Amino acid sequence: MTYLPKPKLAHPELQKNDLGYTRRDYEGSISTLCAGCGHDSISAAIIRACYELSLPPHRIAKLSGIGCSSKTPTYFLGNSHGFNSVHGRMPSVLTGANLANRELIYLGVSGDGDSASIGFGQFSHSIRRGVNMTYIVENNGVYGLTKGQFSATADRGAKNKRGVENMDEAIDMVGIAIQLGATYVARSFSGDKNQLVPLIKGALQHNGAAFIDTISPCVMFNNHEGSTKSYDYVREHNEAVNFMDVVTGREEITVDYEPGTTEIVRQHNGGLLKLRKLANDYDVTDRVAAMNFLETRKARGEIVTGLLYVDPDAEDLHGYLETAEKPFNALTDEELVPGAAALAKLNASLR
Amino acid sequence: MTYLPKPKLAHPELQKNDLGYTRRDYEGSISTLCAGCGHDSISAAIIRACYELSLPPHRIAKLSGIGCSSKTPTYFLGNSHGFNSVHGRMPSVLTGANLANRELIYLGVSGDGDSASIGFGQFSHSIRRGVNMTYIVENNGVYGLTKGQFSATADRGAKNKRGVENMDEAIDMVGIAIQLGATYVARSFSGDKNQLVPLIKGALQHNGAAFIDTISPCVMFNNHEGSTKSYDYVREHNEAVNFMDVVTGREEITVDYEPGTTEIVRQHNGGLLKLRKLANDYDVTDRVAAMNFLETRKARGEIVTGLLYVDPDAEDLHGYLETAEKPFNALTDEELVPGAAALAKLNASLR
Amino acid sequence: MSPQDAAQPLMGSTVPPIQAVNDFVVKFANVNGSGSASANQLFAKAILRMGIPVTPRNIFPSNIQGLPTWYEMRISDKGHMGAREGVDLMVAMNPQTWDEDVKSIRPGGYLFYDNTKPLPASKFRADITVVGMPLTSFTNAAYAVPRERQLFKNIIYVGALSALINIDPKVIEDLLAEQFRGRDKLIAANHKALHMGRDYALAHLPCPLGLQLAASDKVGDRIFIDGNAAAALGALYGGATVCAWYPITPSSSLAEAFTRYCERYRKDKETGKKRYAIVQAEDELASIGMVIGAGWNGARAFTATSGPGISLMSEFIGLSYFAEIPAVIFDVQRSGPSTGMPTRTQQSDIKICAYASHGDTKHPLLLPEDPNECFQFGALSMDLADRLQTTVFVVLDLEIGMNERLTAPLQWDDSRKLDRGKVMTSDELQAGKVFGRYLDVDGDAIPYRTYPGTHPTKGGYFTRGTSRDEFARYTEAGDAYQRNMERLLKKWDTAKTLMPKAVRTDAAAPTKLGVIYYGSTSPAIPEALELIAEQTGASLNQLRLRAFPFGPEVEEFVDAHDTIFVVEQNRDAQMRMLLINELECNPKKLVRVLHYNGAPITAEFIARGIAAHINPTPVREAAE
Amino acid sequence: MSPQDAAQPLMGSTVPPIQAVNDFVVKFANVNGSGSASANQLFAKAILRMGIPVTPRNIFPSNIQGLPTWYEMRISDKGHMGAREGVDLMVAMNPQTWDEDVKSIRPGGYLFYDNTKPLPASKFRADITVVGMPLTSFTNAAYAVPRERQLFKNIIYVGALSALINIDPKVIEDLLAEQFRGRDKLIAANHKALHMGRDYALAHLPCPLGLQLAASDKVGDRIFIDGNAAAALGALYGGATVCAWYPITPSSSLAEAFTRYCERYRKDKETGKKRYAIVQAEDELASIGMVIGAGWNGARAFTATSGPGISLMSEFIGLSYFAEIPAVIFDVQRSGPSTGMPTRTQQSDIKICAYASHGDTKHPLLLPEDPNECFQFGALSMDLADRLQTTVFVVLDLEIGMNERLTAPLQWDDSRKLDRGKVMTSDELQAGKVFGRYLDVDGDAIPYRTYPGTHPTKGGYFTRGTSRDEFARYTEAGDAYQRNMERLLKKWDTAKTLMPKAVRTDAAAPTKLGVIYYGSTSPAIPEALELIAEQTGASLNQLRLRAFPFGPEVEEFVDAHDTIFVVEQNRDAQMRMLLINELECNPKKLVRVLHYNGAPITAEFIARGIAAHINPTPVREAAE
Ligand SMILES: Cc1ncc(C[n+]2csc(CCOP(=O)(O)OP(=O)(O)O)c2C)c(N)n1
Ligand SMILES: Cc1ncc(C[n+]2csc(CCOP(=O)(O)OP(=O)(O)O)c2C)c(N)n1
Ligand code: SF4
Ligand code: SF4
Ligand SMILES: [Mg+2]
Ligand SMILES: [Mg+2]
Repeated sequence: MTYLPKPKLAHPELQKNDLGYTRRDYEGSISTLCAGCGHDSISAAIIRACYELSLPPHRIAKLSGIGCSSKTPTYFLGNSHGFNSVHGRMPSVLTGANLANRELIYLGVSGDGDSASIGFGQFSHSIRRGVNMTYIVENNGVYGLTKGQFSATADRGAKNKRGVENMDEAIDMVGIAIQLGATYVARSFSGDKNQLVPLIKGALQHNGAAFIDTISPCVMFNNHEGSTKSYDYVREHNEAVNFMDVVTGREEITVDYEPGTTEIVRQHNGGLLKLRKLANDYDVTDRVAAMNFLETRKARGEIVTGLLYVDPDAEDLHGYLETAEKPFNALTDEELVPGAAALAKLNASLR
Repeated sequence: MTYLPKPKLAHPELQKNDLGYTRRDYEGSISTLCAGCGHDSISAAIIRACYELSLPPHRIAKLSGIGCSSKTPTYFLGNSHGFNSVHGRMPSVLTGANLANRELIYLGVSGDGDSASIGFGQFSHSIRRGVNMTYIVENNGVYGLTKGQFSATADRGAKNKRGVENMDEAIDMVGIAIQLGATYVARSFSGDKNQLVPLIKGALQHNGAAFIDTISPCVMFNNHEGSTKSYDYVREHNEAVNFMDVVTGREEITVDYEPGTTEIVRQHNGGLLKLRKLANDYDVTDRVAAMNFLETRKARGEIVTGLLYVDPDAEDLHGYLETAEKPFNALTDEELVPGAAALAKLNASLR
Repeated sequence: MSPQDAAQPLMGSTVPPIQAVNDFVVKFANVNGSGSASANQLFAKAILRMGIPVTPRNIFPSNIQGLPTWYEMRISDKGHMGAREGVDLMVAMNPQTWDEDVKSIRPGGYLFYDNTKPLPASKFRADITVVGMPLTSFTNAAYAVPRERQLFKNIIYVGALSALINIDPKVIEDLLAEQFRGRDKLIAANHKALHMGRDYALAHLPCPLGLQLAASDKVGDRIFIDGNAAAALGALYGGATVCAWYPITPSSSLAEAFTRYCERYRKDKETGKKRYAIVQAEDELASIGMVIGAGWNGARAFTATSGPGISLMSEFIGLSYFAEIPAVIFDVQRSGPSTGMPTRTQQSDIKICAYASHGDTKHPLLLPEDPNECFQFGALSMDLADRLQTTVFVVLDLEIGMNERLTAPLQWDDSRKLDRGKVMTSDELQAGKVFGRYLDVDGDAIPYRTYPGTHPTKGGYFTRGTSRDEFARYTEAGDAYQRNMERLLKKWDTAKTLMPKAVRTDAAAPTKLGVIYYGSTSPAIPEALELIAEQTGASLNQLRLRAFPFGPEVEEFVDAHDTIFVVEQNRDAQMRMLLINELECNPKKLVRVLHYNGAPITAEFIARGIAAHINPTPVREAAE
Repeated sequence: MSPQDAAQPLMGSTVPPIQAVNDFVVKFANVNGSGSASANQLFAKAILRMGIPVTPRNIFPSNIQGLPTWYEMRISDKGHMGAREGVDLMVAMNPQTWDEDVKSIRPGGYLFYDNTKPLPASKFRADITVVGMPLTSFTNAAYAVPRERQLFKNIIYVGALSALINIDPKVIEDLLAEQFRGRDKLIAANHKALHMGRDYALAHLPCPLGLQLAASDKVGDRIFIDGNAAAALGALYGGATVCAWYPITPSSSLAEAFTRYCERYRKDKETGKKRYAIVQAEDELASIGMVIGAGWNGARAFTATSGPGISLMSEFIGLSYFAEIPAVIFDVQRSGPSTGMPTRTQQSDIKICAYASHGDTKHPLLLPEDPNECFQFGALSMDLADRLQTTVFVVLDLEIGMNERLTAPLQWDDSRKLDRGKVMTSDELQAGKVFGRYLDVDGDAIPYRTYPGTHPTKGGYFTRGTSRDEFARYTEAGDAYQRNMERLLKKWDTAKTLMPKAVRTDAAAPTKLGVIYYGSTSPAIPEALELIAEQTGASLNQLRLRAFPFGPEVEEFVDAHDTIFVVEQNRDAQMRMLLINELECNPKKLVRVLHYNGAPITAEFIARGIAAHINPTPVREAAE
């Protein structure tokens, strides 16, 4: 049962990105998830986003908890360091990793059980701290890996495969993320790659805590009638507020959009988010309004997707802590150790 | 350092409530908190609320975590069973206790460190489940017992005693409670007993998850200039949306209030909440509107207090689970054990 | 379709084919999620119905679909239920694992496979008998719908095998009829598929093989149930009303079985209301917290979990120990450390269960050997937790918990009363009985408790994880703290008198050699001792531990022997450590026999380990 | 005001008053939050400045204001630094604890108290010398502002005591001037209060008492620092850059000291930016998670916590063990189990630190005896964690961590290089060096790792808590799993060669008696051995453990002695258990001497325990 590395056939005709990497260079081992699992589509979207952004694969660190979703980092970015940690605790591990080397790009992948049930505390606190990361929850409303129990994002009244209803109030991860100060918040659907890929790209470019709730149906345990996380249900209730395009710094923006329908947001690092508005008057930079919009639509049974909130000038944890630019893991002994003389002085002050 | 039981002097002149108890019967041991600590005022408010509602003291179970706030159950309701559990885990212990005997009244007392930092997960999930309880957070923005570190409710930019600023986004417990489905949500101030006592009474009568965020200054570590949880700061920024009176079932309501200024809410168990509106058009039963109001006012720097949201027809966990009326801890062997005959049948089906 | 179509003809073996009746191992290699599980189970049940003991083991991956899974069946008229090394008949349905599957066949054994697609000769072995059947093409020819093809293919191979090793088809027919009771069309379709396979085999394959089944009477009145289900039933009979759990392999099916049995047995007949509450908590910290809250409030409560859950529960377990609150934890062990091998078995949580939490703590363990004892100990644990007012562990493992086993029928004595321990009632309080929550009034170091809400003015007390005096009043006085800690040690002595005794079985002749074992190692022991006797002539006295702390019988056994082999399924000899710690015996006489690769321990392994020590020829070391 | 105003006159003792120079115990009984702490500390420092060794201990409640607190000072020219039983001079400032305070005075001892309010004669003892001073009325007469009254009252009693036991007032003046440097008014005011108290005493009290101080030279170049601060400095010198912590007594001051020292020593001189990150996590699960994340990514990281935190970290500690990720945990132990006595000392986390987590796990421990070793081991722990790629514990306790101690000056060798363990570089990868994350290439069972982001195409690997092969590829193959577990055992053997050796001190004459101890028990041992020699004539060889796993010197020591006393501050003889488990020695020869009431162990206690065993007259048992 050793994972099979994906056969790396020489495809001389494969397109290369700005860094000279092909799509293959962003792939991982062959997935061992169920055929049709939403999570595999998200892996594909991550691969595409990283490829299109021309990120050097080895400069991305991918971290996860435990669950089918948390297994996926094995299936993309095979040259990146990965860390499949313990259940629900990816956020703290990612935070620590981020502190050790601020130069890498941190991608956290988790499940709804992993992040909303056991990991709700860590999810929440990592968001509050503004850890610079892209945090993707692959949200299927159930625990896939342990065979289909409800997770904390299952809607009240949703039915499991045996017809039993969930009675607990659902946690809306997007609502919580906005409340707790995430500075880039989106929701998407694993079945809509066109929406998802740019959202991931925007998140990867964001400086601060970027969160993407991705509804990702579990074909094995939560794709039936009565589920509110099935492909059919999500397609029916999906209401996108905007459609986004990510324009990297190099490209020029030619503003030829009709005013009022398109919004351009320039993020801290220079990346541009080009937003085609689908819902009128939705202002992605207005936190309070976004929350109210989401709650109102949720009450109507709509699943609002798209880029929901962004603070383009966000600060991140390193900014708050005022840490030096040089990665901690590269500091020399001289930079770390105050030395014998300092100690002698200190001794003197302790007498 | 054994706690001193409060001297129970015979005060024949002490007033008795409907059950024949005096205020003294609701008191506990002498407090060992700092003189002036907000938590002591909350204990006093709990004592008054229980006395005024004529609750039999021994039918209340009081539970807490660890912290100065969590110590307070020793200082009220001396005849009640109490449980000072472990840090941040009161909600689960209370949930289990509640399942074992649905007939008692469950009062959970916690701190902001206990419930918003280490216990944020348990706080959130107990709310989601609709556990029938009164959950009071004695919110001082710091860890009192460990000497003044910031807790997760400390506001971004608030300063500690040494002038160091908090950089993490604050958790607004009220906002979270409403989002997660609490069915009675209030905020109050330990310095305002007139507001607090009726809010506790309403919560004790509520059938479902009732949450009260009570700002409770720590005179030792968080009552200085620069703190946003000091007596002065809270007094200045306090904006009450309503003033409540609790009318027990026995009293008759004579509706002689001006329409539009007073609202009467009848809770499930017959208790009446009489609300004098201070903010125009604030509808305490409209969840989405309440959230929007709170967020809007928070953005303006106001601390909104009062009864913020109530669902008078709320269901509780026992309702969701469809449990029998009789407390589990009183079930007889006959009610519990299916017996030998059933087992013989079962054996037969397993061959 | 005729056998000539098969890509690979039948191949004879270069060594004499194994000849055995009612004593061999069949193993199915499948892909998980392919629906093979129920067909394989049907196969096992059919053999049982023929009166032949069979012990199946499910070996599955930590994923949901598409990875290798095996179903291994030990058939043994002698009643050997431990795992055995080597396979006699391999049903190789998974190309992914072909090589290792073929390798695992004993010389002279048999390989049954789908020869729809040709395989080069190098993929086979000369010393086995190969039986090819064009299963896929045969099934596809008969069924058009993909779903049917998948389902019936499994029944077809069951049919073929029934002919090859002589399973009574009537028995299978009956089982199918029971399974699909009321759905006659389905029954007929299944019967048809069964006979299609069977007829094909009879016509084209070398029926019967050297491996044969013959109706027997060795099953007796035993039932067939997995340990998790039996434990759940035990909890039910023990009066558990609150179950708070968090899903984790291999324990989830315990809570799920409890849910099923409660639905059946514990609803108020009149109102349909539940006399139980099952809460899927948000994590293990919450599930044990709920159990402790319920236990404090007088309900019997439990959780089921596995290693990672125990780690997370550690703080709460210490609270239960120190504040003396009843709780029951079913730990269904899997291979650690960390996430380890979540779908493999091991006995490696002994140490953490016995000593969980910081500070000075110890916890009682119950160690069932089979589903029957899972039931017994499941019920007993509830009494013990209330009696001892502490956390009691029932320590299973994946091997016992998730595999169906032949086990003695479950029994209940209707005159048995649930022992709720020392609870002071309202009447006793009213009558003026002195109540000190941590006061040892009976000399057994177990104090009385009251349920919250018992009496308006008496018996109320405050529970805390901090130090307090005999009347539950907070104190930081060192002497009060120490008195309490000493009482807890004394309570530990009381516990020794209440735990189930270890079971001793002596060899026919007196011997100074002994073997100590527990839990799922149990079925391999008798067979191992037979092998040892054969190989070395030595015989050993046996002691099966059923609980921790140990009773005096364990100390006696250790004292009475010169060399004692402690057989365990972990790396660090964890039970041996408890034996040495608690009994203060000389480590030198306790010899480790350790198996910990995640597979169930076998008689052969044990025998090798012990024999090498008794007769130190250059055999592999036990721990290797 | 004259002495006649005092409500209680001076009272002579019925037994001869104790006469002692530079060898007695003074204890202050105060109320916490009353500002007494700094006055008491001033008192201790003044004695030190006189060249007399003093060992203070803060005994404080688990609350913030209003409860009893004590400051006990052992003054010993001989250099005895362990706690001693009985008090020679009690400064009784807290009416709440009057009775127990008066009781704790040795016959012939002295009581200093505030006699502003009269107390009945029954509140005193005839066998002590009572010295009353109308402190409150005296202070109130001198100061009008309540805040000043509270502050200066403390300085006034320090002044009075300086006269009574002969502290050089100049020394106190200097200390006050240092403390309030630059605030001349405050200095003057303090000096005034000091002399007011002193003058009063000289005029009205029986100066000097039988307890006297005389300038000495026994302090030498030692420094005065608490273990937590020293450990934090050690972490700083060891190159720690990430500290993630959650407040808990008695460990908080370690993280707080690290914060202070980093501010001072670790900012980029030019930019003012921090070369460190300190995060107050939301709980212990998060703090250890962050440490592991940082360790994985190549930064040196640690957390500081106490027992409940270790319990909560158990799951993560198992991950660190199995996935081989460096981490350092400073466990400042307090009295368990559960919340226990959070402000009392104990050595009761040994078991959990050594074996934390489910499955087969073991973790290295460092066991400092004093602040100097806290510094050394704090730095060393960072090297060891990187070298061994696992969690290394530095196990302190409240006694060492939160009390200032005289200790050898901290030293650093500037030629020392931080040992970052086996890290494969980009160049090595580029040069084609084989990289297998879990491959034992050097025979010491320690594999190489790479930092994330090292090389574009080589050296990337996936870290997980599940089983995998030598190249970090996921596998559920039992043999790969077992190979890895065996390598971890072998790595444990490597660890034995890297840990600090135990320190052996032999008695003058050969003896078959030995004593083993560790950590904060250390200062009481020499004195205990003196007492034993006096009482029984016996002498013992000593072994001070400094680490787990044990090196061969520990085994040798155990082998070389017939009876070995294992002195510990816990109930269950936790270190003794590790000795037996790891060394496989016969438990019978290891005799428990256990102290666990939360107070620091005393030489008298140890001597009683050992003497009773050597010479079994009916003395109280050690464990009592
Ligand atoms: C501490 C702990 N508890 C329980 C488990 C068992 N477990 C593994 S995955 C999982 C749930 C995963 O659900 P989710 O995060 O939604 O991922 P999905 O499989 O649905 O993608 C659980 C409970 C575990 N591995 N560790
Ligand atoms: C597991 C654990 N970690 C840490 C502590 C230490 N601790 C005790 S109280 C407390 C914080 C309490 O803060 P809060 O809940 O806000 O209560 P307050 O004292 O402010 O009322 C902490 C961290 C503990 N007791 N247990
Ligand atoms: S069980 Fe569900 S979540 Fe897991 S791999 Fe299968 S479809 Fe995906
Ligand atoms: S420290 Fe703060 S919270 Fe604690 S008792 Fe004192 S004032 Fe109250
Ligand atoms: Mg999920
Ligand atoms: Mg607080």
